[in-house]
Amino acid sequence: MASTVIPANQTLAPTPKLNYLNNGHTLKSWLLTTDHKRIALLYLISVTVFFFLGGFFAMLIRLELLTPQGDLMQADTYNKVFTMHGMIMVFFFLIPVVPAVLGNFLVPLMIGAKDLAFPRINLLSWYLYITAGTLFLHCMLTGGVDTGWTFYTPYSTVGSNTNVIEAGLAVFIAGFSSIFTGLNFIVTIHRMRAPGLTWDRLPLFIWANYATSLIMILGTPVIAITVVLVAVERLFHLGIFDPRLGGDPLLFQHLFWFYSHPAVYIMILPSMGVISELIACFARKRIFGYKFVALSSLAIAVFGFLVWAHHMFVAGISLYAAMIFSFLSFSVGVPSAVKVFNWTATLYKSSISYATPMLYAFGFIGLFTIGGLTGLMLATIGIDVHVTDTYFVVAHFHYVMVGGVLMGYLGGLHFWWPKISGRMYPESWAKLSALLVFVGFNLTFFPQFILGYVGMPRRYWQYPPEFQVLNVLSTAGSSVLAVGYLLPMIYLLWSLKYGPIAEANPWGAAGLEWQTTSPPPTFNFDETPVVTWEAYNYDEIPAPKQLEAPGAR
Amino acid sequence: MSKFLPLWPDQASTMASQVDALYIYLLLVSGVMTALIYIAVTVLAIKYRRVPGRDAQQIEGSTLLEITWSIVPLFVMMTFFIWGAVIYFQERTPPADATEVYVVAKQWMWKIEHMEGQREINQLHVPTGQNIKLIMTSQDVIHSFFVPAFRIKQDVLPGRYTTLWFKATQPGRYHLFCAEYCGTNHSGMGGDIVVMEPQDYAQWMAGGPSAPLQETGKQLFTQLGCATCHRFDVQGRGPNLTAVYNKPVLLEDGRTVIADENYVRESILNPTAKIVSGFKPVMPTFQGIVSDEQLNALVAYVKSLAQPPTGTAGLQNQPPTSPAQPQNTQVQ
Amino acid sequence: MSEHEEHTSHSQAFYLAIGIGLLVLTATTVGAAFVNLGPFNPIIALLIATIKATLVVLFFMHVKGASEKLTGAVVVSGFFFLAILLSLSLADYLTRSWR
Amino acid sequence: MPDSQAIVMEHEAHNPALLHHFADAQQQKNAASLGMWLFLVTEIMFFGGMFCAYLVYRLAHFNAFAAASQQLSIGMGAFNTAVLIVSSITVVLAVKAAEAGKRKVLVGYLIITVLLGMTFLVVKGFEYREKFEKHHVPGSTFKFTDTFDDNGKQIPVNPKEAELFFSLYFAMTGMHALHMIIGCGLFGVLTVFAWKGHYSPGYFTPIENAGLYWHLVDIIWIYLFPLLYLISRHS
Ligand code: HEA
Ligand code: HEA
Ligand code: HEC
Ligand code: CUA
Ligand SMILES: [Cu+2]
Repeated sequence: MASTVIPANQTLAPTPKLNYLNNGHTLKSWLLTTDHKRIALLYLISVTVFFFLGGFFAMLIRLELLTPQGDLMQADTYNKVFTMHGMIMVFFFLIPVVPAVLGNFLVPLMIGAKDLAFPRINLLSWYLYITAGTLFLHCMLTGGVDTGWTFYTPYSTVGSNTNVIEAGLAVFIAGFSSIFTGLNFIVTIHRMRAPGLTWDRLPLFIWANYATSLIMILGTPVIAITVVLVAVERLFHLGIFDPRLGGDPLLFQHLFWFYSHPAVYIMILPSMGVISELIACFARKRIFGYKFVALSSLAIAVFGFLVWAHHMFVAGISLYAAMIFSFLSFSVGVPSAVKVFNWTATLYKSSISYATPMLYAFGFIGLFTIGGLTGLMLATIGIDVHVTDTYFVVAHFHYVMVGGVLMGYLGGLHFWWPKISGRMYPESWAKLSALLVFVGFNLTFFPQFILGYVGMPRRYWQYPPEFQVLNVLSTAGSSVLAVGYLLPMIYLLWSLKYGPIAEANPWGAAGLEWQTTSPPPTFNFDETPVVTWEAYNYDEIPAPKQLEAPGAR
Repeated sequence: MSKFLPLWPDQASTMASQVDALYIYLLLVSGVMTALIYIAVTVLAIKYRRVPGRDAQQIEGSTLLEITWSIVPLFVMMTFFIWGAVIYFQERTPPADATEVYVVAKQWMWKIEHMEGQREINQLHVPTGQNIKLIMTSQDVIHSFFVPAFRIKQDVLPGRYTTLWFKATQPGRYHLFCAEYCGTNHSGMGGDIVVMEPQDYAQWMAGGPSAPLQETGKQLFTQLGCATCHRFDVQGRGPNLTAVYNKPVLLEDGRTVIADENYVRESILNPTAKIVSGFKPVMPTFQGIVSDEQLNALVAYVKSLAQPPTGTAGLQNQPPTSPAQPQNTQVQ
Repeated sequence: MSEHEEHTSHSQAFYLAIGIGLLVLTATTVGAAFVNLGPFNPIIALLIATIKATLVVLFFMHVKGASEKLTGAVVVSGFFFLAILLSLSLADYLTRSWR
Repeated sequence: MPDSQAIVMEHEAHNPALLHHFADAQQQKNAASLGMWLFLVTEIMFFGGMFCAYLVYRLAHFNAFAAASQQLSIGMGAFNTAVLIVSSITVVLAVKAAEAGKRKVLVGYLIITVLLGMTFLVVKGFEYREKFEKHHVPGSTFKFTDTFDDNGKQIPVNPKEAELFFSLYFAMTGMHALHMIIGCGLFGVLTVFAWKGHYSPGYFTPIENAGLYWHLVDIIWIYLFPLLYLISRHS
């Protein structure tokens, strides 16, 4: 750190330089911290490690699929690779990424609180996450799992001879980490808001995290018990899903998707919250239809629980159930559409700067729209019968998860980087990487839509030769994508030491988090703020002098 | 279809063109929506880029607009839903006159048995212009029968039958894939669907030696001792099985079920699950005694009892007089 | 932040009365199980269980009267989403044959 | 955390439990209580998954479930239900005692609660032993020949489906018993703390919240009992 080192015994001295980063330098002061901001950083580091690990597996997948024959690795290895890729990306990266990193850092700051309601539980959730992650790594190194991230029975209970129990346990523990985060957020948002910060003045990021937390609390326990039942079935032969006992393998799928469909909204909602903040700031406007955007988050969270069996249209559920679930699936589309339209409308008569976070926001809108609309195609049963379990689905969910969630996360990370680190990142490198990600992404995943419709099934280690050209395109795109992801990793680290010092509010943004210093002090605010204004009062805040961030080069 | 860079799958069944039509509609609507949003964002982003001296204008929102852009997409989506549901309903409702083929999936192969007794592995020969109904089950984990050129797919589950039907239109050789992940050789669990002109098909069929499936079933029926209880002359200990298939059966506990394939299968494997009214639960279970193939033969035999014997060498089943039943048994 | 309720608790006699009520209901449900009521047997059993659970939630867990509305909302939403899980799963199982 | 400790001390010296990031004790109490209720919701959903499985299979395999259910000991089940209800009464009285600041009464009720909880577990243990003896534990040793109901009428049963019932029985009661064990441990610790005088009429949130947990575990049993033990006892 560039700031002067302050001895630990003087930490209460009210020097303006004192912030959460230099308040204690020992390893212990990090590993036993209850400061939500430090915990957010612990998450940031661990989640990034898992992202690159998951990305590494993605590259292995893409390399294997470069040729139609399975020549790079064995079939069993490939099966493990995509399973690891899916599980890591979903359970250890995408579900925690925005809530546990940005949410953890920002929720108390944005509502003017000193910390989350239960700081020790917050630390506990990180330890649970790390325990789960370590367990998963151990499982990976001692043979791995090959069930696909969906753990479908009876393959997971009787078919697979890999380490399913350990992977299930890891998911179980990671689930509790997620439950505790959600619980903490809900209580914090209910109980710890600064005076004057009424519900209709809350930043949309808070609304989004609130809705997310509801899903975490209501959905996660169901998958927890489900993986326990799978483990118990493998271990003690309690046959809950065993068809030989008259058990129904589809029951597993019902229970699994009861969580895992809402879980996709655990991923996307916080990212949508980020996008609302970014657009408001870089268009210097209150979000068009604030109330509708806020409530649509809740609507998505609730409707999200009604649609799970759209993953099971050809699984053997009843004809009528399939129709009901198809119908209900469209209900989620409406609040999602409301968000997209309101973001677009916010741009009208605004004053837009093309700073990196805003580029990511544009990217998000574009890619999420495609991902969402293809989601509607999948919800249309007549189409889903043909494209389910093909690369069409793979393309759909990468568009929403990578094109949507990851774009939102990267945008948010850049936006709040000055607040988190106290430094500015190099703007032109950031723009370059945003561009690379966008181009690489489309090149990787757009061909997969075509591939899916012409019939290439997913989870295939070898494929008929006529699919090769499209696969080659996809692999080529993924290497561009990899560069796009490696760049931020490098320049953000670089900026920690060499980046220009950030002001308290480099973007001229609204929101309580910008009213404290960058980086904030341990208890966030020297005085508890009293809020007398509406959210996004950009008319009252002067725009920054430069069009882009200071120190941009 | 270009073999180098296929952009569209072959259309080889009656369903294919229907699904494609819906798909094109969805592509159009989505394309228009995407274009609208992209153009709006681009135009606004350029028009309202930040220039010194021009500030953003604060606009609160508009309830009217919000309602419009909730309702309009909802209506559009409902067209997706209805069209999709109509197609799906057809896909899941096999026509009554369909020729039946039994499919048993196991890691990692497809075993196929025609009614005429022909057996194939990883290949299915079918004639054009004929409705084919597949009655499928799995010996181990879940698999999925997927023929892209026909736009059909159905998971194949252990412990029960699922069905699938199609009517091929174009002679040719098409991919058969297993689309549900099922372990090591999932991606190798495929084969070919060979669609032939009816006359070629008849020739192919004639080349096979085996006895018709229901004949095998009939033999099993005596071998396994079914015939001791299920008699056709006098009332035995079990119900007379003539004309059971596809008819409602009154159960001991007051429910009525339609005796479809799954019911017959269950009656053999798990006789106590549904007791026919007026009978004692004395039938032993045949679980573990009959293989999936034998089971299929027995089911085919019981079904054949409900239909008058047909003349055309068993190539087609006569359409039963009752209207087509939806594939699922209805528990009233 | 909500007003706090100073008198969360009721009298000892009240709690005992509720407790005895619960025990009586338990006896009733066991008794009812031995009477043939046809399809009403499970309904009665679940009804009694629900009454018992409601008594516990309202009086032992102090949701009635003393607490703020939010607590009630949390409880209701818990059961609401459970109901979604059960009912939509049954939407599948009740409309298909069992094997 | 030297800093946080210091602030805690300075803020409200007489209530050591008040954490620095709360404005006052009331806010802290409200937060803790809301947190507990949310946790209870997760418990409902956790057991909900198994209730869903139970519901589906009971509809599908009614006869087997009825026959298997009749092998459970209704006496032990009912006794345990009563034990849990009495323990819920002692819990609520313990909370009342804590609110009134009666330390000894509080400790007394807590001890009775733990004892009742252990009684429940011991009875459960006997039930499990009986299952082992009768080969009603799912797995390779499972046998089910008891197809006659209490009145000697034969219920036709596929033993496999009875095995499914017992799988659910063990999963559900086992998970419930695990919660009871945790509850007993929790109340044991609280007893020690209460004895040491940690709680006052101004601060007894842990007692209150542990009480909520105990009641919820009780409610789950209130449903498990009729669902598992009381199927088709008549006829
Ligand atoms: C972040 C994650 C995320 C998100 C947000 C979504 C969003 C949606 N998903 Fe997706 N989905 C996944 C992740 C996600 N999904 C994953 C991981 C899988 C595969 C799992 C596996 O099998 O491994 C999957 C699979 C999947 C399937 C099953 C496919 C199959 O296996 O057969 C279906 C089917 O209905 C579906 C539907 C939808 C729908 C309707 C939405 C909706 O929420 C989308 C709503 C958004 C919009 C609709 C766009 C914006 C709206 C407009 C621009 C308005 C204009 C519209 C009109 C006028 C019509 N998804
Ligand atoms: C958050 C979720 C997420 C993310 C970010 C990604 C990211 C990517 N995914 Fe993944 N994917 C899933 C979630 C995700 N995926 C899921 C849930 C499945 C289903 C699994 C299943 O079927 O069970 C899946 C399946 C899946 C498949 C289908 C496999 C199959 O069905 O056979 C493919 C194929 O192309 C793929 C590709 C990619 C690519 C190219 C990326 C790229 O975006 C990744 C880019 C990132 C990098 C490339 C990292 C950069 C760094 C390096 C390259 C350096 C390496 C470093 C070290 C070793 C230290 N994914
Ligand atoms: C010990 C006597 C016995 C034997 C052997 C027996 N069954 Fe049965 N079967 C019965 C009885 C009794 C019923 C009616 C009660 C019931 O549903 O279980 C029945 C019912 C059936 C039904 C349902 C009939 C309906 O009207 O719904 C079918 C199908 C059937 N059996 C097929 C078979 C086949 C195939 C075999 C041989 C593999 C067989 N049974 C062997 C006694 C027998
Ligand atoms: Cu069989 Cu995949
Ligand atoms: Cu979904």
